[in-house]
Amino acid sequence: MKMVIAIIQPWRLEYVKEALYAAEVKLMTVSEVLGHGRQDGAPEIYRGQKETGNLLRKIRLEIAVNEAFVEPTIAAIQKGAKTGEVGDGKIFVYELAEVVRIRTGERGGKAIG
Amino acid sequence: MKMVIAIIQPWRLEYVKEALYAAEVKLMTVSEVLGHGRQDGAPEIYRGQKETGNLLRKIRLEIAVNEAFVEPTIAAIQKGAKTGEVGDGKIFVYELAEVVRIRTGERGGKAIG
Amino acid sequence: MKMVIAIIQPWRLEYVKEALYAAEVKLMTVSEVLGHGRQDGAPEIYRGQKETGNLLRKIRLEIAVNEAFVEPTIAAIQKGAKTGEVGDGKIFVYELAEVVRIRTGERGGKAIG
Amino acid sequence: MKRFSSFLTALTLAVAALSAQTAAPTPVLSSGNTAWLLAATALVMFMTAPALGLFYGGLVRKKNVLSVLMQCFAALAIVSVIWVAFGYSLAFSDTEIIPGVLGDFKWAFFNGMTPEVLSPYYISDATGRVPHLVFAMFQCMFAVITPALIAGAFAERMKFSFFVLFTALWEILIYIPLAHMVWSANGVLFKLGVLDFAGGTVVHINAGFAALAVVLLLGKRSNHRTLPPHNLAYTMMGAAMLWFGWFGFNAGSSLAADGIGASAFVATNSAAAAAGLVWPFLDWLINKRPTILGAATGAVVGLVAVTPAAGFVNPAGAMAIGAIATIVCFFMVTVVKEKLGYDDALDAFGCHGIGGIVGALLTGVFADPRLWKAFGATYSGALYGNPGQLGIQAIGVLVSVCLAFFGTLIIYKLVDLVLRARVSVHEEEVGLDITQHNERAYTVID
Amino acid sequence: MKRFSSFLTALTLAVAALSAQTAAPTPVLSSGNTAWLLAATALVMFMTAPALGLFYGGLVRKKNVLSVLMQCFAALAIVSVIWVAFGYSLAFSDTEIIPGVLGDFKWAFFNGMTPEVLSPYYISDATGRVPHLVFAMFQCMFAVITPALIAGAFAERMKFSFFVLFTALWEILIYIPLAHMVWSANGVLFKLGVLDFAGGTVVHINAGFAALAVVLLLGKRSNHRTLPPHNLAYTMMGAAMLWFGWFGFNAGSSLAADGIGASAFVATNSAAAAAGLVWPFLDWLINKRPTILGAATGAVVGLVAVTPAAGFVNPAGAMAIGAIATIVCFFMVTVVKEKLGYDDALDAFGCHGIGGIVGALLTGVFADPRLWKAFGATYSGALYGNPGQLGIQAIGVLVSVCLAFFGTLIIYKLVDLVLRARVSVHEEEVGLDITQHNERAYTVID
Amino acid sequence: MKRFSSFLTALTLAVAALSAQTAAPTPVLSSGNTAWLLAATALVMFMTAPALGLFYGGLVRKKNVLSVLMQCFAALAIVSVIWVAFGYSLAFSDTEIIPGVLGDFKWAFFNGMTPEVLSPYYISDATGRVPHLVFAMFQCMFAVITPALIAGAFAERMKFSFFVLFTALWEILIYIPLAHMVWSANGVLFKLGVLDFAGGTVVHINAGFAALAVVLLLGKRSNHRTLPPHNLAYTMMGAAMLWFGWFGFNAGSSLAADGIGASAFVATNSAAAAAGLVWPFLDWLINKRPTILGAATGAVVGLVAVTPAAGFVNPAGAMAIGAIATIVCFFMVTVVKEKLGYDDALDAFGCHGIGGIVGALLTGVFADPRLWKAFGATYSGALYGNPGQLGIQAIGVLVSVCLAFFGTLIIYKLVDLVLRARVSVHEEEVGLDITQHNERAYTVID
Ligand SMILES: Nc1ncnc2c1ncn2[C@@H]1O[C@H](COP(=O)(O)OP(=O)(O)O)[C@@H](O)[C@H]1O
Ligand SMILES: Nc1ncnc2c1ncn2[C@@H]1O[C@H](COP(=O)(O)OP(=O)(O)O)[C@@H](O)[C@H]1O
Ligand SMILES: Nc1ncnc2c1ncn2[C@@H]1O[C@H](COP(=O)(O)OP(=O)(O)O)[C@@H](O)[C@H]1O
Repeated sequence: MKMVIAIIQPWRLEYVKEALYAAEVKLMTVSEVLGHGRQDGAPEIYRGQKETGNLLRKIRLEIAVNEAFVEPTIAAIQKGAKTGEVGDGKIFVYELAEVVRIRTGERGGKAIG
Repeated sequence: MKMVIAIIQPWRLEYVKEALYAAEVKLMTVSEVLGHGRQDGAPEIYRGQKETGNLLRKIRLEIAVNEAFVEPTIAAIQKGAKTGEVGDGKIFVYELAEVVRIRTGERGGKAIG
Repeated sequence: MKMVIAIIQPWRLEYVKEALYAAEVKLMTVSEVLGHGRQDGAPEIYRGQKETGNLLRKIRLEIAVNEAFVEPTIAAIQKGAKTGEVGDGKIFVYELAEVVRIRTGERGGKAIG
Repeated sequence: MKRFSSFLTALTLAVAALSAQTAAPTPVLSSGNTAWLLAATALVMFMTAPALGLFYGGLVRKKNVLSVLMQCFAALAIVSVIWVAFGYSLAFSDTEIIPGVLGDFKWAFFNGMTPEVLSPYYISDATGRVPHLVFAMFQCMFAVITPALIAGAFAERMKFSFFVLFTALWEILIYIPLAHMVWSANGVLFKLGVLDFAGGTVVHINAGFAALAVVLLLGKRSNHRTLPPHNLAYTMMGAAMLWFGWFGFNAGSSLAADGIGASAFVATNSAAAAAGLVWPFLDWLINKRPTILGAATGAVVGLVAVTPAAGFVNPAGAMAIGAIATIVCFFMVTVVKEKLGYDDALDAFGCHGIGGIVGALLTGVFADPRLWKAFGATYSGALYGNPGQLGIQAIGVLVSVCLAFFGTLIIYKLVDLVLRARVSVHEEEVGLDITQHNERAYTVID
Repeated sequence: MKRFSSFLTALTLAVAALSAQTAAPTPVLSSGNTAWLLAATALVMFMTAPALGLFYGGLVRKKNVLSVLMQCFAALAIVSVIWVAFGYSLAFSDTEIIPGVLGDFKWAFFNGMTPEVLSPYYISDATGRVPHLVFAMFQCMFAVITPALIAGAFAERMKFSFFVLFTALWEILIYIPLAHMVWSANGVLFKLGVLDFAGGTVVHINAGFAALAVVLLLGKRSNHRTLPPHNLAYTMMGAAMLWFGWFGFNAGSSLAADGIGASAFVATNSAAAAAGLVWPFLDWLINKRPTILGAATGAVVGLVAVTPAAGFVNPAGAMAIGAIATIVCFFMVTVVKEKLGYDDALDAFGCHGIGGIVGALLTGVFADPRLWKAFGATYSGALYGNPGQLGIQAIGVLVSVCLAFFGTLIIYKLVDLVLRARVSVHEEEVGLDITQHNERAYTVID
Repeated sequence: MKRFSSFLTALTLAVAALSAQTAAPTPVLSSGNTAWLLAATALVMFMTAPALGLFYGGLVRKKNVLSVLMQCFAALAIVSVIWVAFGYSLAFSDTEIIPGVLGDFKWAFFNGMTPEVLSPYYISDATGRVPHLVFAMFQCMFAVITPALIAGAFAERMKFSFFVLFTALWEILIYIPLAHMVWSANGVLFKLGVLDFAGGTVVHINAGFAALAVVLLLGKRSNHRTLPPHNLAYTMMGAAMLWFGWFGFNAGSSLAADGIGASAFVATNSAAAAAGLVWPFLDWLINKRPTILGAATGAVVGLVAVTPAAGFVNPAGAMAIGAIATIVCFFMVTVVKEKLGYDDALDAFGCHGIGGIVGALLTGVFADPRLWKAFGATYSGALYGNPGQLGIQAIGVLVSVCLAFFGTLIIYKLVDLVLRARVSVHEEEVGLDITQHNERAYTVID
């Protein structure tokens, strides 16, 4: 079992969700984060002063999947999130030791979906 | 050392915290996330139109524990979060390679608590 | 490849960012979390009643790095975040199985930076 | 048409003289008085929504903020309809169904109150009148805010359907009779001689003790512990807007743009200012930090306490009333409430009930006879050689406390026969916004 | 100076009599009327910003809230400048460039309108006048809010540069001529005898159908699905503030602090209250929960619908108008809009266009002749034996619908020659706040 | 009682004629003027809280928003108490402790100012007076907002205890004497003949240069870099509310609901509108995007600049003043401030100090003699053949700049002997809300 974490542009979320649904990946956890990457982004200007913070708004997706779904999930995220511009984001994957469905107590691969 | 991540219903947080304290697990990091799971949830209706977003509010817990505490932690979360309804949430566990307490520089199992 | 997660005091973020830049670690993802640790924190008082929630505001950093950068990253975070007071926070490190740069499709160590 | 002397309870005796004196000139429309009362009516409307909504809404948890805003808004809508339909007539008609207690339907749907008809009621200006319609609308906004104030006590746990039915019935069975008793020329309490310039009894004591009655029956919130307000900026905004609107409430209660209105304006501001300093000062002494919530709460307590006194006290008296009421309420809210353990969520009882009593009693102490001298009347408190007034004030307080408290117990039980008052524990946990209205106040991402 | 009889379309015939009657006394400054109209002008200003800004701003997504607030604020600034420079003169001058359709530049920059000059316009009080400057400013705020109302329809997708140019041209080419036709003594519509107390045609029908024209040309938002409002507390605040400001809008339209103003005040509050109850009640029936957004929307619809009727109907009539308009608008917004598929983002057409029509027609039904009797005029609706009025109202509606709709189509196309109206899909996705203004409303952490 | 001619500095000479002319009719209460001034007083109160609080509060970081709101609210409470106790008397009494500089305690606690006593002060209407109490309260709200304006400069780093003591002392030692010198009939600056309709010197220049003095002594915020405002919707709301309240500030300053008040109302709106367009236009030119913060800032600068001019300039003049002041302030805030490196956090100096100076000087250019002609007085600026006025205005500016700047330096140093002004770096990092008040504005989850 793997956990796939993706950091994407906020406005690509709809596209990514669509692509994931198409790949039969339907469960996910989403949050709002700030990212510092290679993307510069025109600084906002307040009363003529350039804002010097350099954290851009991003969306973070957390998707737990069984092995067979790892590559389709990555592919779907890429499909939905890619625009070719700097700032498109990254995908991080790590090994999950255990998954538990709270409602039933099921564990492992069965609990993931 | 393991990291236990739990996604739970927001209003179960108090119960989960209580159960964790009872299990002597007292350190945790909490955040607000949106989840798309099996739970459908009645859509909200604004000016007669059904809202079509399908992300529900959830709480995400992040708890680092030593091996011996993994199962008690899972059990405590289950105890606090379980209502038997769809949407109760999931627990994800993964291996931690290292833990550092910033204040003291301690590492590993000693740093976790 | 490793993922370094740090929970720090909100007002140390600027210092940590500076220290990370100095260590040539420039990419990161940041979010606001609530933490329950050893730190007690004077409870807030509303209309004379002590607030009984015990979750303190923290900042969570997520930094993916190649092996060679793990210790410099930890050191930089410690440098920026440490005040010696309880509540300084923790660093958690775990193994990354894969990293993908969405824009280019690059994978692994090349995708991380 | 029978000429009313004045609607102020306080004016019972004095008014005889006043009417005699001013009997000669025929009342005419005063565009100046009307201009002020139109503005004042808008200001009092502003107090219920958005002001009170924000003040209360900021104090609850995110998941309940809309339910609180909705209660304020719904009170405005429901009571406005009742008031126009028959409420005003029952409360202020000079012909009565129950003598001294309840008017009749003569002015139902403002029947006969065509635009040119002048208000039979006046306070300080017998000659320069406002249209009857304006007086009726000004009173409407008082009738509106009273049940909205109660909502602070039972926040975060009442079913909306119960709220609607309760509010309508409470308005008809408690507010309207009390208003008639206190403000109508035939009212039983009117004849007592209680001084109440702008509604300390009918609005604040009434709402405060109704609040207490409701929470005693309704019980605590299921997870009753101190939670931080979800948006203190709203609360601060709301408090400032209440202060702003209160100028209409108190200074409008002279029904004239004259010196008495001005004096009530000064008293209002002075009491609010003094009280807004005292509460954070007590915070500072006792809890080490002067709080913003304390400043906002103090200001509101000061405004409550000065309401019955506004047109009768000098600025120093007003400050004293604000300061003393704040000390008492601080003690009630921070010590007594915890001891007794009732869950007055946003301190509707602690601020309006207690603040209202302190203000009503102290009006009997600080009423300064010099204020009305040029207007041909005398209102003196204990400090100016008329200790008897304090006794009269105490009777007024007692009667309204009893009416409000026991009356509300009965109404609650009545509505309870039809509808369950409380949401389920699960609904409470999920929050009233979703469970009662299927809406959320804020998005997380969008 | 030529004496105007009155600016109300409704007064065409009646006014002859009225003027005759009141010809004798020389008009003098009434400080009371002036006091109320100054306050009312401030109240109407308050409606555009912050009230409308908050009402609309709360309904859009976080990334677009500033663009909406900016549109309201910019409308206030742009129209104020145009109005003073030449707008007022073109709209209200009694000498004309195009007879019956457009005034001239005689009062450009308020030329000749020194402080002591009295308003040539009056409604219910012929003798007690306000300064001409006050009348001009009161009208300014009506001219300001109208284009701001339209902005609700095209929210979340229009370029700011287009908005600026469009608003300026629309104001000059649509609003000003319509105002002249309807409100000036020589206006072609003025002579029809349409009853419109406070601007149902010029403001609401006009804005509503302009909104429809714009969205038909502009197209839907690229991701057109129902999204939750980002902050319903703002929307609620905004609705309450609109209600508050509307007292100035409607009760100020008598241009006097008198019984007619008072009557308009009562009608305004009654309609808003009834409508604010009906919409959530329909929600309850149809969607199982009474919503806060429904209460806020209903109240606004009630206020829109009562605008033309305010000074002509009794409280029961006002409630009926509010309730009926709400039922119609509820149906438009929840059923028809979806069926037809136009993207009226915040229901500017559904609430103002449709609500305005219902109100205008019902004014012809509920106008109660007893109201103006003492003021020497008679305005009767079908219910009071004058069915013809309904026909006149229908003509008024038709003319203003056509003018607004087709005129706006032309203006849009005109501006479209110079500037693209829509932001790109990418800009829409990123949000207008960043792409149009390079600012964000809220920080995430700071 | 000695009859005052008028409190306006501007009226020194003209007023002799005016008083003579109007000596005959006995002053009487004007309910119309009183109605407007009561409303105007409420409006000016509204400017400090919630308006200024929101305007400023939105601009700071989340962790400091309450501290800013608290400073506005505390200024309201503290100054109100001081004003009633002795401030009004020291500022406006006609008998003096220091001739030409400071009144005495004759009106302490509004002694002798019973409700029927008329205001000895008037501007454009000598006969129709308001109660003395109303005049005193109207002035109170000016005294309240001035120290609150300063708070914008030292936001995010001052200890609350220092703020309290500083505000009280500054009010007594700077504001009150300056008000006496400028507004009292015996005041030394009054006799200079400086034109200042509504408080350009006493309020805005005064607050602006006090702000500069404080930040020079206090130093920069420890992490002094440009941070995004935490809630621009609040700032926009606040700006709109300030605009709304400013109608009371400026149009109320005629102390009458008449043409002069109306003219000030028009000028106020015109200047704000022009300025609210110019700033975002400069943004557009220089930084590629018209900003909302620019529109809000511009509007406020326009309102500041027109304050001294409001009753003296025609609408075109008002627009010119608004536009010119905005260009100057834009340059100060975006270029000069950065160059010089002082940390005027929310631009209290840049907007109020500089905008106030530009407005004061331009009043000497654009004052239009036609405005007061019918009122028996003449106020002409350079544009109307009276270049000398510009010189007089410059002297007025210089004197108030020096008084404010050096006086504030001294007060600051004085308070600094007792209390440290700055919070520690750690407290600044954690935020003032928690460290000064032990509260947070917003919850994260609840
Ligand atoms: N090494 C990393 N560790 C943590 N987060 C990262 C890392 N690299 C990128 N991110 C996240 O991904 C986002 C997009 O990265 P960016 O470098 O801007 O895009 P691109 O990969 O297209 O160059 C960043 O804003 C940041 O949130
Ligand atoms: N595979 C997954 N990956 C990431 N998050 C998940 C996954 N499955 C569930 N979640 C999270 O857990 C929440 C609850 O899951 P849900 O399926 O509704 O409950 P249940 O497990 O009771 O059927 C979801 O809203 C989502 O946030
Ligand atoms: N075992 C843990 N699991 C998850 N989060 C933790 C854990 N320990 C600490 N944290 C996070 O780190 C923050 C700081 O920890 P705390 O114990 O207060 O500091 P210190 O390590 O200096 O004693 C906590 O508020 C919490 O968010």
